[in-house]
Amino acid sequence: MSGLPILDISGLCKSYGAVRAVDGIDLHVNRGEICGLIGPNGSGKSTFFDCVTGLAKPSAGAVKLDGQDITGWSLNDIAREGRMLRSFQKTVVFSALDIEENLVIAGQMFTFPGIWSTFGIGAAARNRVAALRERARELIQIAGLWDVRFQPAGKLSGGQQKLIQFASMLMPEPKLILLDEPMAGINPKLIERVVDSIRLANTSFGVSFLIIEHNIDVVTSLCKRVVVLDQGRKLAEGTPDEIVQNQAVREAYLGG
Amino acid sequence: MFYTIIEQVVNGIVSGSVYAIVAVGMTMIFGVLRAINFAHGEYYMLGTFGAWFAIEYFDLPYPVAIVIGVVATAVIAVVVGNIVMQRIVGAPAEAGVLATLGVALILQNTVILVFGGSYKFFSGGYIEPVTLFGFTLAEQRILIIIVGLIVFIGLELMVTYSRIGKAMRAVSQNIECCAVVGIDVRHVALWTFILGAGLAALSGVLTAPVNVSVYGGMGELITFKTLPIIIMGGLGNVRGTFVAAMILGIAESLVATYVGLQFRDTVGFATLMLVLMWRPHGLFSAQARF
Amino acid sequence: MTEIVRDQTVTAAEHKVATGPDLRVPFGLGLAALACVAPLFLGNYPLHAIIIALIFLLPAHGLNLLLGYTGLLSLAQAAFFGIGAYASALLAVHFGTPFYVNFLAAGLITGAIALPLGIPALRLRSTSFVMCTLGFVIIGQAIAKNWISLTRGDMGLAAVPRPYFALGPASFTVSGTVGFYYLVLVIAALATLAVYLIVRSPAGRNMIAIRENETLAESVGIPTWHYKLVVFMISAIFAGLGGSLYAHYLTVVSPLTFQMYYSTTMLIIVLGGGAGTISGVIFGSLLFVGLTEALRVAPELRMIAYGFFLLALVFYFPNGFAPLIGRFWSFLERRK
Amino acid sequence: MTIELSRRGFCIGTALVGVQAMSSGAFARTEDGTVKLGLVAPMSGPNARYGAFSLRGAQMAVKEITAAGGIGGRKINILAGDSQGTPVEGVSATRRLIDQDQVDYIIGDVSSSVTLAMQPVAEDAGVLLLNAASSNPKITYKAGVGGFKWTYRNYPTDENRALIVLQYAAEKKGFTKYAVLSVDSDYGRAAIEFTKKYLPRFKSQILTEDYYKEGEVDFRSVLSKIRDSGAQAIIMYGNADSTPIVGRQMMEVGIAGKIPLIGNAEFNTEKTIKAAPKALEGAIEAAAWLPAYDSAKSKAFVEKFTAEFREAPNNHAYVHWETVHLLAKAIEQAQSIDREKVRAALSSIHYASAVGDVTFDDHNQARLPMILLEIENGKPAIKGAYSAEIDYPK
Repeated sequence: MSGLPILDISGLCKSYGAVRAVDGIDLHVNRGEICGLIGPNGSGKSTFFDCVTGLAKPSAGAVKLDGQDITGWSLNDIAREGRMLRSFQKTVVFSALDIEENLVIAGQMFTFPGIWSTFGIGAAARNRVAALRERARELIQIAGLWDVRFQPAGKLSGGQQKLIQFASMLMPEPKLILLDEPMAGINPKLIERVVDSIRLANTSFGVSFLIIEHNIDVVTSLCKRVVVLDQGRKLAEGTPDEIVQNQAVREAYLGG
Repeated sequence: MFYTIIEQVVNGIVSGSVYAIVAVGMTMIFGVLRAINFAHGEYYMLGTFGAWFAIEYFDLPYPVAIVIGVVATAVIAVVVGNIVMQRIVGAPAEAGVLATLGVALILQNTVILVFGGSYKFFSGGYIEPVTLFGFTLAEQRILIIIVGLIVFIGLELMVTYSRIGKAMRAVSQNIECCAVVGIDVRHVALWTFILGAGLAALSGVLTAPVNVSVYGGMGELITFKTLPIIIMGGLGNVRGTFVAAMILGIAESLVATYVGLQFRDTVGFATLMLVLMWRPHGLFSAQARF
Repeated sequence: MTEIVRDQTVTAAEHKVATGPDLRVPFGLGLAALACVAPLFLGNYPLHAIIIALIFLLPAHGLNLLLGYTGLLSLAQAAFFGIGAYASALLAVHFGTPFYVNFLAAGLITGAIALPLGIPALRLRSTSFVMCTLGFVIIGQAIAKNWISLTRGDMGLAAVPRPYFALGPASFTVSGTVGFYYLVLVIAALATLAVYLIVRSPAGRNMIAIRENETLAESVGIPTWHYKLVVFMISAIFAGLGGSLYAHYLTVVSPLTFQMYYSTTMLIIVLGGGAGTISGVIFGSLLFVGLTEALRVAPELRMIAYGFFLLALVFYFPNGFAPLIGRFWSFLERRK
Repeated sequence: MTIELSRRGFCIGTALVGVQAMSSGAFARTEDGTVKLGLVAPMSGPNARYGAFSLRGAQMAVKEITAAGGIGGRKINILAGDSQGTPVEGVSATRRLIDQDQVDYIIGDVSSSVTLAMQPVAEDAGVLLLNAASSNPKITYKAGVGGFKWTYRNYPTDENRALIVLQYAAEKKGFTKYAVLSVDSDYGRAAIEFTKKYLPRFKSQILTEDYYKEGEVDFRSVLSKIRDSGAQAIIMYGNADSTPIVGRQMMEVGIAGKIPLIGNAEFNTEKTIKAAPKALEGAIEAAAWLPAYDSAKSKAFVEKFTAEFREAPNNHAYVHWETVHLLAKAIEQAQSIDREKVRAALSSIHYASAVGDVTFDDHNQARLPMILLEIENGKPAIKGAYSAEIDYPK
């Protein structure tokens, strides 16, 4: 757990016209860490995520992933080249496709060297896909979705879709995963399973996490360090206990 | 030289007014139904044919023919609206394209079947030229500009103050919310469609005296003229559409004068593509609907 | 943009293969055999209709890759069809090159033109993109009309020679309906095979991902924009190849080749057969040509009936007629 | 369940129609002596405005022939095929007429590019293709000794027309400066091409050159430009439906009566003149035919057509009517419906049309008199009929 932080963000800004949704945030995620990101609604968490992952272009600031400056890269470049993956608040899967296909798609761009090679039909391409399928099946089993693996993903429950999405992100052996409210709208029984999966990925695969989450119990149990945002700025940073005690944080949540 | 340019600008405004009345209906339909209406020019044609029929078969005076043309089209629009347009609310774009193409084929060729495919002469209206500020125009064109202004002001008032107008604005901004707050989206869609078709018909009847020839396939050209305007104007944006129509009218007029008439019909799409390269969401943001 | 559930995706098909005895292979082979002997029992007119259907199949395959698999609605097929037709006709008329040269050149030229057009166009969203692609057709026609030194303008290029092949000293000209039928049949079969391979490749899976959810596809590392550009180019190449066949079959190329008519025809074939399926598009092109020709029985009602057919298609068969074939299979299997 | 049933029914219905339409070809030829004549023309869509008159003209001719007891006792049967003005549709229609309906003779199309695409089809099948309304010179450059021996054209090409008009305008009116306003089609473009060829001969020049799209309705800009250009006349080769629009807008921009129209776009019909009398006064036109033409046969045709269809005939109606009669005459002279014999008869025919004698040259191009007229006091005044041999490119 030494050396450079895996993700190092400095002075990130994003403004829409006169509105500054993200206003100069510094944040880092250490290697192997699960970092929590909380804040009241409208505090700029999602915009911050979008800017970090390349879905939106930041107005100012820099994002460094594993020492490399990735500011202004597109979403797909960050995912593919940087192996930093993200989830979305509204659960999203490729709904017409079954679970296995979902996972194979999620892994493809990490095994094929370029887009031309994906048009390949030879043995090399087939072997790559077969390997992906193998890994997909493993992950499906770990996620406990084996029985429903041939069903279109869109027909499954919200919790199951969250699991598919999570399994998809594990396909390419990522360095860092950014989760946007992974527990929102899922059955309390499943929460335990998702928490376990995150922990497992962290310990067994060595994946670092940055998690936006409203469920404070989940945050306390998973994260060693929590960052609080309010009105586009960093309000506080510390261990979960420190954050819960912090006066400014309490005001922001209650007053906001 | 200077006089020529001014005169061409006036010519552009005259044709821009015609485009504006047609396009404004189409853009409202898009705002509410989210469908590109490839049959829009057909309502222009139906309006013209209605008026022609009234004049030719019943010898009615032109003002009465205007009413008949618009009302007849509105009646057809009620039928089409109920059977087709209401059902494409929320359908994917390609379904809308196919359905409206189907409607265009049916309307166009039914008119050809009933009245014969040959072109007819439209013999109503006020075609005497008058001179105004040194420019000579047919009286009818002055009427078109005035009606264009009235339509524009009327629509602005309608969407700001009337119940149905507000509902149209609401639907065009957020269709899901409307269902929640109790706006009957299908009802609004139908009325918007009838209004749009009626405006196209009005434009057709008003231009018939200066365009003289009336035939079943005349709507297609109008559809193609209107499409780039509504995109440039920001889909669903009435004010933007008016400005875009004027810009296109003037640009066409200048191109016809200084480049060549053969390039005139390309102006719309060429301008559109240049505009889109510069501003991918059109000249006027689609957010500021109505 | 595309919320229609295309239930016959690659995966579904794969699993069907896995689950039971598949009747489609013998049926497909039977159909292929039938296609090979068709000239024995069909007259020139039905053969001509099939030739047209097979020519249209190429641009339709292209559009299917774009719309059915990648989820992009484009009306530009007529523009690329026209470019292919002109490229082929100009080569044949001016240089007398053999057919395969014209044919391949038509594809390459169309692809080369599609690339710079696609770059700005694909930055646009939904309706603006559709209109931009329609603009290509309109502007293509204007160029064909006014670049007279190249295209002879409205006079068009007439007397485009029949396809001839030259290999060393031997040369061979395809003339007559039957000869052309076999030529087009072979090309259409090869094109279908090419589409099949593209769709079954990992790239095909990525295309479906883009269609299903573009942002999600981005987030798993798929360079969606590059894929869309490549698919746009491939679809243009297919259209260009179709245009080449058209030029050599009809022997006349005029600015009328750049018409919305062809774009909408391709759209009807793809949606009528079933977007996102290969067999659907083949079925769609035969159905479309069969229908328009069958409707010639009543010339004056023809286009009206056609309009009603489009409405029926949109409202009663939103997934095209291909699912009916699927239902036919399950019907057969239940009978067994 | 009911929906299911009706869907299936619909499909089966479609399939049946398809099968019925497809499974033809094998029929034995019915040799009952009926003359089977196909007519290809645009009948749906925007181009239907040109096709409608063609079919009416041809149908009226067939009716007359039937009423007169047929062609030497043979009945004549006319079958229509819709081309929509598009080559691919035109070829499909032609194929159908040849293979399915087993016609021996085809008249068509209006649009030149459709006719050009139909030529090889008719040639391969050995079916007589008699064109009555396309003016692209290439059609007969390639016909007769030029190659397609089964293509004939009973319509003047643009070349003669251009020369006659220009000659009259220069010699009788003394014009030397022209503005061009023609339709943007092969017809309009080719006519101007030929006009340019003859310009130096009359020491004339073209000051502005514009082409309008079929269906164009706004000419104000270009007419203002012409007004300011100093042109003495507007050369217009266009479609009939555009003429009244141009006329009205000429009045608007104030050039009506000052700059006359010359060329060909049905300047002479009563309705057109009525639409813009001042603008059409002094218009000069070279026409294959005009409704006001002063011959008994022509007058009878106009009268009969108007009575039948409640609409005055136009040029397309006339040429198709006349061409059906021409074909009937050829069949009568051949005393057979054998295509080869009829073709031979056509090559050597002397047919008295409403405007004069028709014969065919070795390129199967009709030698037709072209009528030159000028609108005087709101009425077309005929200034003569001209005929010229065509210079075929070697």
